Amino acid sequence: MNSSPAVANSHIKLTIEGRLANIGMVGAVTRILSSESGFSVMSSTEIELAVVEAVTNVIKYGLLELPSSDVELSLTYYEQYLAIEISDLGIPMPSQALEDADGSVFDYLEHDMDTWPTSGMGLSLIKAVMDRVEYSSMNGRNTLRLIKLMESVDATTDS
Amino acid sequence: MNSSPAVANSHIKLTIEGRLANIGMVGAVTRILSSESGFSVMSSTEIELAVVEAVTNVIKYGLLELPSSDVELSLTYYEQYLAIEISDLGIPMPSQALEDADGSVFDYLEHDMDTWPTSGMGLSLIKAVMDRVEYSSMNGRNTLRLIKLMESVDATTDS
Amino acid sequence: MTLENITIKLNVGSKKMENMTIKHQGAVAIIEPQRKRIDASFAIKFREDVVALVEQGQKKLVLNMTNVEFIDSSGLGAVVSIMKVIGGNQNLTLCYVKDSVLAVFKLTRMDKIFIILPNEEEAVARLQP
Amino acid sequence: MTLENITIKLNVGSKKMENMTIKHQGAVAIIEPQRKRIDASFAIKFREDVVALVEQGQKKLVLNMTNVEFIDSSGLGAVVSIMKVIGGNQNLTLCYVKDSVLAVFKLTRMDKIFIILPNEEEAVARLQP
Ligand SMILES: Nc1ncnc2c1ncn2[C@@H]1O[C@H](COP(=O)(O)OP(=O)(O)O)[C@@H](O)[C@H]1O
Ligand SMILES: Nc1ncnc2c1ncn2[C@@H]1O[C@H](COP(=O)(O)OP(=O)(O)O)[C@@H](O)[C@H]1O
Repeated sequence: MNSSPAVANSHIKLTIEGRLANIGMVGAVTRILSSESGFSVMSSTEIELAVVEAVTNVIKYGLLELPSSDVELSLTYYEQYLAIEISDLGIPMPSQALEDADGSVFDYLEHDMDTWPTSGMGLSLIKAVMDRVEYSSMNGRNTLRLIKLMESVDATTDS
Repeated sequence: MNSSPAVANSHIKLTIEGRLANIGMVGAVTRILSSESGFSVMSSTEIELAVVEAVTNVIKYGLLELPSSDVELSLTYYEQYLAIEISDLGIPMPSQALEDADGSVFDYLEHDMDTWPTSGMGLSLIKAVMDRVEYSSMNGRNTLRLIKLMESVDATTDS
Repeated sequence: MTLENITIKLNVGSKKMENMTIKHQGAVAIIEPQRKRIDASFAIKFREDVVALVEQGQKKLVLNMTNVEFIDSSGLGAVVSIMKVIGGNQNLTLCYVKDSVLAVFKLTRMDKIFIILPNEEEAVARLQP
Repeated sequence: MTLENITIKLNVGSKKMENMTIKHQGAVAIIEPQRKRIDASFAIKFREDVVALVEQGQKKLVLNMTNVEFIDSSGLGAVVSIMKVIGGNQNLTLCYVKDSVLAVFKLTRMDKIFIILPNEEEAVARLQP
C-alpha cells in the first residue's frame, strides 16, 4: 500500500442523451482516454466494456420511461487508479441486482447448450473487470461508481 | 444543396476544468469521435486542431483570472456536418480578434527569419480548417461555434 | 412507407449502416458483420438477420469477425443465440477474432464453447464434411 | 525543495513525463520529444529545454518527431523559435514527421522553411559539412 495521496491528473465529464445509438461514442471515448492515460490496451478494453455495460443498463432499464433523459459519465484519472461515475435520474437499479450478479451466470455447462446464457451477463462482467463497484441512489440521482487500478502501481516508499 | 433537414445522429457534451493539462484529453476525444463518425483521418486531425486551439485560447485568455472554471465542449454529428460549440463563463474574446485573424500571419517572408511567426496563429488556423466559425457572448456565456462539413456530402435529390 | 423512407435516409448518410455481408462457399455461409461494434444498438438486429438466414435453411455458418473491434454482453448474447439456433459448434465457427473481442469470450468462458480459428479458410474447412 | 518533490511524484506516475531524449552524433544533437502531443501544456517547456541546449553551444540539431502525433500552433511556435535561435534551416532538420504534424506545417506554409527528411540518417547527414 502506498500512503501518499493520489494526485488527480485529469478529469472529464461526458453527457449524452440516453439513446442506444450513443453508446458507441461513450465506449470509444472511454477507451481512448484510458489508453492515453497509461492503461494497457487490454485494460482499456475492459474499462470500455464496463462503461458500455453500465450505460446500456441505464438506457435499457433506468430510462425506459424517460427516453430522452441524459446519462452523465465522469472519468477521473488519478496517479494510481481511474474512478468512473455513471449517473442518471431514472429508475434506480433494484437493490439486490448488483449483489445477485455474482458471476454464477458463467457457471453453465459447456456440453449442455440449454445452460448457455444469452443475457444477464452485464453486471457480472462489470464486476469481473473492475476492482471496485459501488452503487448509490440519492435524491433521485443514481450513481454507479467503478474503480480500476493502474497495472503499474508499485509500492514505492516516500523519500 | 440538399433540402432535407439534417438528421442528428449523435450528440455528446464534454466538460473539463480549464487547465492546460486537460487539453490532450479534449483533443484525443475530438479526434476519435470525428473519425468514428466518418470523417477522414486528415479531417479528424483538422477538427482536433481547431478544438485544441479554441480550448487553449479559452484557458489562456478567457479563464486567466478563473483558473478552475469549466470549459464545455459540445459535439453534434449531423448527417452532413459536425457542429462544435466551445463555451465558457470567462472573459469574452475581444470583438475584433476573430475578424483580425485573416490568415495574414502566414504571409511572412520565407527568406527573412525575422518575419516568421511564433504566435498569433491559433484563430487563423481555426478559420483555415473549419467551414464556418462564429462567436457569440451572451449573459456571461461565450460560445465559439464551429462547423465542419462531411467530405462525402453529395448533392442527392429527394425521391 | 414513410418509416421506410426515413430508414433509407439514415442509411445513405455518412455512416456505413450496412450491417453485414454474406458470402457462400459450398454449404457454408460466411457472415462478415460490417460494424466495428456489436453492442446493444446492433445486437438484436444482428441476431435476427442471422437467425432468419438459419431458418431459411442455412445450416453451416462462419462468422468472420475481421471488422469487429468491440463486443459487449448483448453482442455476445446474440452470438450465443445464433449458436443455439444452429445447433452447436459443429455448425458454427469464428475467425479473425481480435484480442479485444476474444477477451470477452474468455471472461465469460465462451472461448471453451466456440471454435475460433485464425482465418476464413480454416473456419470454412472445419465445417466441411 | 517541496516543489521539487511534488514534481518528482508526478513524474513517477503512470504517465511518461520524460520530455525528450538527446543523442549526439558528431557535432549534431538529435532531440526526440517523448510526448505524443506538443500543445500549450508542453510547448514552453520544450522550447526552453532546447533553447538552453543551443545556448550551451549546441549548434546543429535534428528534431526526431517519431513520437509526435499532434502539434498545435503553440507547439509549432516553439519549433519556429528554436529555428530562429539556431539561425535557420542550415542548422536544424526534422525527420519522421507524421502526416498529422506535417499538415500543420503545410497549413502555416512552414513546410517551405523547414527541411523535413524521411529518416534520422538523412536528417543528420544534411547538417554535416
Ligand atoms: N440501471 C438499471 N436500472 C434498473 N435495473 C437494472 C439496471 N441495471 C441492471 N438492472 C437489472 O439487473 C438485471 C441484470 O443486468 P445485467 O447483468 O446487465 O444483464 P441483462 O441486462 O442482460 O439482463 C437486469 O435484467 C435488470 O433487471
Ligand atoms: N477566448 C479568448 N478570450 C480572450 N482573448 C482571446 C481569446 N482567444 C483569442 N484571444 C485574443 O486573440 C489573440 C489571437 O489569438 P490566436 O490567434 O489564438 O493566437 P495566440 O494565442 O498565439 O496569440 C490572442 O492573442 C488574444 O489576445
